Amino acid sequence: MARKTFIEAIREGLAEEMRRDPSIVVLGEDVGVKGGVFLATDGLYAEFGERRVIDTPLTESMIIGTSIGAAVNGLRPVAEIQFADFIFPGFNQLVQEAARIRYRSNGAFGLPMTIRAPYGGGIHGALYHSQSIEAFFTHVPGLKVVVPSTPYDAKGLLRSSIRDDDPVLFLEHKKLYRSVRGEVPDGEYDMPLGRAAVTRVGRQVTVVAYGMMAHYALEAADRVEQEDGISAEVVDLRTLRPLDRETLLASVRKTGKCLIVYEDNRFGGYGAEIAAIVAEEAFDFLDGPVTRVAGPDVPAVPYSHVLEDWFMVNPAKIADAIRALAAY
Amino acid sequence: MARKTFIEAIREGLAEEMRRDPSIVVLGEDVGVKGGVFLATDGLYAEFGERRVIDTPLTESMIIGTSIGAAVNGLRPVAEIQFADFIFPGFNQLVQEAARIRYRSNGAFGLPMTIRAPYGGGIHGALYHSQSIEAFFTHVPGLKVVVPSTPYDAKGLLRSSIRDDDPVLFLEHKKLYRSVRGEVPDGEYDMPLGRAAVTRVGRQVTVVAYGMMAHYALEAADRVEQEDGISAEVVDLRTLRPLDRETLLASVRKTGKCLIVYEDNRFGGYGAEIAAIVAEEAFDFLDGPVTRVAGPDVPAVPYSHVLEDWFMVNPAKIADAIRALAAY
Amino acid sequence: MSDAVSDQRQRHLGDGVGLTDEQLLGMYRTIALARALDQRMWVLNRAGRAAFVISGQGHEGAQVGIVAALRPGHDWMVPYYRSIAAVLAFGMSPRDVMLGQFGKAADPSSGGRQMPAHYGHAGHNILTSSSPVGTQILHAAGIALAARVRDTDQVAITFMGEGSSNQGDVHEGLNFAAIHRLPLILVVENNGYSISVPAEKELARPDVADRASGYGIPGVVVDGADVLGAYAAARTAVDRARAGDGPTLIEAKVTRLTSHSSDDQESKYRSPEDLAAAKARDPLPRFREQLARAGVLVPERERELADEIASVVDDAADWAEAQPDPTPDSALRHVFAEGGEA
Amino acid sequence: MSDAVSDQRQRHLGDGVGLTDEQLLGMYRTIALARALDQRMWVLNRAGRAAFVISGQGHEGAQVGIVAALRPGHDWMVPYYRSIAAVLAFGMSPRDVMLGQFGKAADPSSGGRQMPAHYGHAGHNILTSSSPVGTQILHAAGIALAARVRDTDQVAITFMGEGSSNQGDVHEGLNFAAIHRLPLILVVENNGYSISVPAEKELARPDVADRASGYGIPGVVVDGADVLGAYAAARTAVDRARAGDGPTLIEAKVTRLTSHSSDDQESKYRSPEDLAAAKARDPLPRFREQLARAGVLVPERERELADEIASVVDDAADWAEAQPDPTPDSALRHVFAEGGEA
Ligand SMILES: Cc1ncc(C[n+]2csc(CCOP(=O)(O)OP(=O)(O)O)c2C)c(N)n1
Ligand SMILES: Cc1ncc(C[n+]2csc(CCOP(=O)(O)OP(=O)(O)O)c2C)c(N)n1
Ligand SMILES: [Mg+2]
Ligand SMILES: [Mg+2]
Repeated sequence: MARKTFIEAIREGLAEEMRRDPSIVVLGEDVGVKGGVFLATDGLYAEFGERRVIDTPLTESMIIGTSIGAAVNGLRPVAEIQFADFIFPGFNQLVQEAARIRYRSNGAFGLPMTIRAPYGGGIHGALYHSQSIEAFFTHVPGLKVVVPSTPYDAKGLLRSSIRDDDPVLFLEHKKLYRSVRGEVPDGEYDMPLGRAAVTRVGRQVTVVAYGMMAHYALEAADRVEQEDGISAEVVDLRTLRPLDRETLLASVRKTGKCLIVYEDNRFGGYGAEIAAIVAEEAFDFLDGPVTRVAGPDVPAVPYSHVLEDWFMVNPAKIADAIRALAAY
Repeated sequence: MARKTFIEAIREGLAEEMRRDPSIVVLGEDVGVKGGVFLATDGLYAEFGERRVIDTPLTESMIIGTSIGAAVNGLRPVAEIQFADFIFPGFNQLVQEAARIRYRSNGAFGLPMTIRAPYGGGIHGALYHSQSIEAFFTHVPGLKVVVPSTPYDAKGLLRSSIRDDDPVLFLEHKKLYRSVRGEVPDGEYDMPLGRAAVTRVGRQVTVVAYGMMAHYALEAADRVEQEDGISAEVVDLRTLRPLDRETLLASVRKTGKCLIVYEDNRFGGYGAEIAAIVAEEAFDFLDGPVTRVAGPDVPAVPYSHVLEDWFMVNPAKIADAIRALAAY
Repeated sequence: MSDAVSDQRQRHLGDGVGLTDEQLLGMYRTIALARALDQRMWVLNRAGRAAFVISGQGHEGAQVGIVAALRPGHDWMVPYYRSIAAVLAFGMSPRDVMLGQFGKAADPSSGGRQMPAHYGHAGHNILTSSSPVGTQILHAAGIALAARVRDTDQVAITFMGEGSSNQGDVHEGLNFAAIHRLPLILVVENNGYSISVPAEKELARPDVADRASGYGIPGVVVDGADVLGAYAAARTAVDRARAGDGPTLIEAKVTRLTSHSSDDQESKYRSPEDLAAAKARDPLPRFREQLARAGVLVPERERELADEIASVVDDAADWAEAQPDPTPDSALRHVFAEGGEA
Repeated sequence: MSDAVSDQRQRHLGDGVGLTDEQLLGMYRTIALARALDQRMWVLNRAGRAAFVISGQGHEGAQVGIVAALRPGHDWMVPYYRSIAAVLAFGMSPRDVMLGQFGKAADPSSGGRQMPAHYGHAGHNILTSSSPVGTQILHAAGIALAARVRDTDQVAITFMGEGSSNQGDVHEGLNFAAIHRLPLILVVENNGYSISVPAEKELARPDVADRASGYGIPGVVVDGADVLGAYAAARTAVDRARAGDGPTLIEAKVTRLTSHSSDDQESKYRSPEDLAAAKARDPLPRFREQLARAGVLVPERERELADEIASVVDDAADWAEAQPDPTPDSALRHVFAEGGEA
């Protein structure tokens, strides 16, 4: 089993699925000859040609809207939104159309389509190349939202997303693309959507995270173990919707304390729903308040390093929150 | 002081502000001669003419985007989105542009603009004329979101929204337009944004609601008082962002129990943030789980009466939840 | 008139566009049927038995003329809320339409989940349509893209009003389809109003079709009351599409014979003269006279058709109204593929 | 050459478009200054002192020619990330530009909050620009609407690339501005690429300007290397706008002399021939020779300007780099109006 980077795992997953299933097409801005601005589709144009790897005009609503039509007529589109921040011109197509077509047609039509979007900050991308967009879409019934944190999960969950018969928003943290390496089997392995993973076993505090934050949570957990002897458990949600309530609640019921970590703005972020579920369904087990570490409530990540560092959640901020909760 | 319907209060508030401030313009679909599909702008075209009451093309992104430009160059636009469900083609303009212009320009530019949008179900409008959209926008720093429940609040808060120097999304529940009457003073009265109201004083359970649900919450509270002798307090948030944390938390700390009611889909709805705040900041005062009554997690309100009734939150569902929480 | 004479007249009329008399009569029947069904909806609405009506009245001639150039069951249609005649011509039945009007469980468009006139039918390649206007052009462009990639020789046609044609999606869709010369036809049914907003406040030019040249595609204006003219324009567009020559924008100048919907009062914004002029552009009597003059529609046949349509409408309305409503427990279904995780 | 002779030549060149020699020289200076500043950014980037660069190189001639027709301090500009020459011509200083390049606290565009080249300056009526492309046309249309409602006689001009012109907002903005004949000018700087995607995959026609007729407005194509041609087109557009005759779409055929940005490697998708052809369309040497031939730019003056620009660039870069970064405590400011509730 070879060690690969996150982006290599994505690229390999795409290529293997396209070889297996001729109905899969890739479309998006610069996904062809250039291979995408992050090279996620590098080599696909050469291997599969311009009929299956389509450089679209600079129009996100069109990318999502035509993916809907293509999915209805026998294709399995995998669209790339160049940066998650640029999905919003296509918001109406994704939320009002893609998410609702199966329901509004009473099951007559379904959409096997996947939308990949690089998200997240800490890469000096400023307000419009750093956003976390999951909260807007995890609120929408009819969409599935996946956020892998390791190369192994990325390849496995991308395959499951592509094979899924409903629209899946697949979010890839830009900072993980080249900074993280891990074991990735060649070929297929089973990794269903909707399963969280306990990536670190602990007794005192449950730390819930996903994406880049799943790594920072582990770092923070190690730090508080070494420095303070605090035993923290880490749950990597991996799929935000459908949510794996069982794994989440089992961990919190065990530790009695829950810290939720997300990079997005705090108010109304995805972690709010996790907090609400835990507060309602694990109430009798809680020995401390459900707490959150999240991005501040300013519009988005600023460019200046000084301001970006101020904005970003990091292992130190998480460790402090674990300590505070453990001491509660 | 005359008794007026909700829609009369809106119309009166608009007209009075336009008379006072010539920089206010109204724009939207059918807002001119027709006076809007709900007649919120009826009479304004006749009084203020086509320069200040603008029938736009059927293009929401344009309505919001040009409001941004108009606000930058000396006007105070009040845009109408015909149904809240149709705001999504303008999502990018509202969230990426309007909400971020002050921050990204480091305060150099600001946007005194208001967007009015009729929202909510129970009026047989089906998937696309029944939506509650607040969760998408209360998550966005840089936007203010207001949801009045009475004619008095509607006129007062609309005036404050129009006079506010930042973008305000003003949501009006369609079912309130003609079903609710109340005292509305002629002329001005003070009603700042960001203040919740305790609309019913109680001891055992705090019920948090807004818009149409603020009425249903009161109905349910009366019912459980009469039928079960349960004393419920009702907090009408009125402004969802900025949130009046003090009033919210003071009530929950007093009653020790919190039920949050919203009409939107449950998962990731606005009430999740309220639950998260209460679970974290009132933990030591809670005698029961923070619970929610909300819309089911299907894409949107179906058309058939049978299905619509199944979907909608109503006083009976709220009363049952109050009983369950009171008995906890 | 003698059969010999009428035969000549028939050949005369049909030959111009390559349609047989039976085809012409079939088109007339669909137009008249759509009109009668639509009028019944208003009757039901006034009687308090149908909560909401939105009409195709005045648009039927263009719709039926255009759809006659397509291959039902093979090609794809993405309709809009005035497409009653188009979907009937493409395979939906009057009962199907009335099931949607009453929001019944068996409604093939949505099982009673969507408002009336939100047509869709998987069995007839009619894609489910939503309320937000303009979005459908991208769905049709995507269907056309799949037809190209999969070499299915299918054409995708979609319909919308002129007000909706101003939505950004229409620009993005025409540009993409034109770049790839996709088999797409956009029909803009221009009735001069976007609810209450007159054309001059929706559009900077009288003809939406003028926008086509910016994408290097044909933009054709047809008189929506000229059924055969609409057919001829569509015939050319379909041939171009199948030949790989790309999309066509067909603008049909139609007339809206009703208020925007049962919730609208058009007298508030339309003058009596304007309303009278609208009535004068009704495609139904015009096509009837055209066929009669050509001897294709002889009086007996016209009476037979009228009787048949009346009973079909009675049957559709009465039968559909008697069908069961959806059950509450069905409301949770079809959020995701059955068996798929929710 | 004698002053008398050169005087004639000057009148000769200037008269055609109504610009004085000093104006012509000022335009040349702005183009050369923008180029020198831009090149310095790349030097700083390679030296690891500037994280990100996105260029106006190749676009400067069209920008300066067009902006010369406007009234700085009165009219409004909504720029894009290649507008370095346009914003300099409209009043921003080299120090302003470099403050943004380094993301410093005093950056007038954003106080170091946005990426470099996201220009804006309230003092010069340059509206803050974002990254999502195409949105700015609606802001410019709204500014033009306010100018109309308030009778300010202002013109709003906005700039974008040809790839961005495919966004739905552009359709909606042109339609609205055309209906109301607003004083709006849309400049499309067509450099043939949307990052790596060549024009033929972005557009169905060679000229974006072809879309103008669909809105009933003029669509003018100018050679972006012909500074005076660009000026003349803008002059006409500005006069139309002030006269209440409505918007104009000006398409400038420009050349992109750098990779899309410092994160891009254009050699992966552009052939050596293509890159050589691009170089040959550089507006700077062309304008220099044009002015020299006309005797407007005499050798001494050219040397003086070169020296002055070099020192201005040194000053801007060195001074800006030495300015303080924003402080963390400033990050919470300006979410809402100060004093406004947050
Ligand atoms: C995005 C969106 N905005 C607003 C509406 C409300 N609405 C429904 S139909 C309509 C007018 C449509 O006019 P037009 O496109 O000309 O079609 P017509 O009804 O005249 O056939 C409007 C504004 C909508 N359905 N979708
Ligand atoms: C809505 C949106 N989608 C994608 C991007 C990423 N992006 C930035 S510039 C660019 C290409 C723009 O090409 P063009 O409009 O031709 O302008 P040019 O850079 O060639 O001057 C893209 C795709 C973006 N900024 N905004
Ligand atoms: Mg119309
Ligand atoms: Mg370009």
